[in-house]
Amino acid sequence: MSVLVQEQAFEVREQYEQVLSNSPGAALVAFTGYVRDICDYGVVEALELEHYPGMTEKVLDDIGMAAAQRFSLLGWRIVHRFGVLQEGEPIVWVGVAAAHRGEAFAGCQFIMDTLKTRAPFWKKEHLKEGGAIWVASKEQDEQREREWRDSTL
Amino acid sequence: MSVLVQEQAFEVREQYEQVLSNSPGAALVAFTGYVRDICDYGVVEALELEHYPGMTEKVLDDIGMAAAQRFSLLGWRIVHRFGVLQEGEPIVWVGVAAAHRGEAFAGCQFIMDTLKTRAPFWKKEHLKEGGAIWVASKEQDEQREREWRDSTL
Amino acid sequence: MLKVRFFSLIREALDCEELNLEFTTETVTIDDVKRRLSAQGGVDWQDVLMQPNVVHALNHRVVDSSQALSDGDEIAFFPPMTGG
Amino acid sequence: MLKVRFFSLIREALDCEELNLEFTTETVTIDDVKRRLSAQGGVDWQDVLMQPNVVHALNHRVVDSSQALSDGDEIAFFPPMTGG
Repeated sequence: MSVLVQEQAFEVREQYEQVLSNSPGAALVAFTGYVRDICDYGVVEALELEHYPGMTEKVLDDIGMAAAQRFSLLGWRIVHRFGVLQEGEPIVWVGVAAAHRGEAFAGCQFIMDTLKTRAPFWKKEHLKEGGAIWVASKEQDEQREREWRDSTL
Repeated sequence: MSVLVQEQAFEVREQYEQVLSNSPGAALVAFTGYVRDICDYGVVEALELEHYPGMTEKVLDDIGMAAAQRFSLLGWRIVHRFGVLQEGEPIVWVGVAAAHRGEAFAGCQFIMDTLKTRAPFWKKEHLKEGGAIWVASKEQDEQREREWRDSTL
Repeated sequence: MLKVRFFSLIREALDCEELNLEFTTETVTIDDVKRRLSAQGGVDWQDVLMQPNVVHALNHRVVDSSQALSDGDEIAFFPPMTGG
Repeated sequence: MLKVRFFSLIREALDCEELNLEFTTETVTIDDVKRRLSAQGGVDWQDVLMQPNVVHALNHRVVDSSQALSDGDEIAFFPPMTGG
């Protein structure tokens, strides 16, 4: 039931404990996203993440609460970093707990799909060859978010 | 690309490192299953897990390799405990890494659904009120495994 | 007074992070704000702000550009999000 | 020789973890093994082994009960799995 937006790295065991802190739950699904090593324009050296302080926390909290209600989650936590991250570093961690695994998988996927298009983060890829480019939003991500809106699940 | 079957508890951070050890991957999905506190017959004090040493490792390895091929996984790890576990303790941890989150979610779910009906583990619930009962297999689990077999994904 | 903030590509293109705009009867909606900023910033600002995929937020919520404003509001303009 | 193992509910019902059975021309399939064990163990063993949901493994793989056997094989009988 909590959001953490920070520049520093995070300890994965602590995040599991946070998700389970209120209610045990029998199933926990956790997604971690890492800085890719390759992008459409070359080899990635670092990823710069800009965000909108104040709005970010509010949107992530809305998304987590919507997921909790829709999938009967017993616990959830969204961790998202900003600033400059090196290749291979974790960017985002989303963990959800539920009584059954189906709800846990769906709840975690819903949060990720919604966060991608709704949380105010913007990625800029710094290339090994020099130069940097803002990542364009993906039509596939928009499509996934629309599917959740249209679905009755 | 590895299976761990043991009685002792496991450290979650080490499991993440194992999944990522061969290839970084940009998306990691991890499922953890815990001992429930309530079952159909009352309050659970402990769960006893019997398994078939030798066959267990082979089946889990087959499932992991099938998932890796079907969902283009870059890494996977299946950890399953046996013996007597207390309420709230982790039983199983399945982590998979892929280039994209869709494959990672599907790969992890496939492993869990297949493991439930194909890996030779049997659960016996010890009740707080006294007595113990073998857990019956669920038609829903069989159904889920059949759906993967019928699906072309 | 309205607080106007810019992020990512839009912040870079305008070379501006934030500005204040007087709240008047001519800045009743987000569309009005865009028109006023385009008029005072010139053709460069107009090109950036009038792009069809610009996202608008009012007090930390994404809204339609026809959204009505109140004195003291915080508005933000940014490209589609790419987090996660 | 065939090694025969029992797990979970079946192990408890038969009060037997493991036994060895001579490999003969009458134990060519897993069905043959079930018949022989039922004959020598009596009606209790027959009730347990002939249940329709009994799972059969041959050398650590689940197989059909009509599966042909070789000398030295390990066979196992157990209820549907409930791991995870």
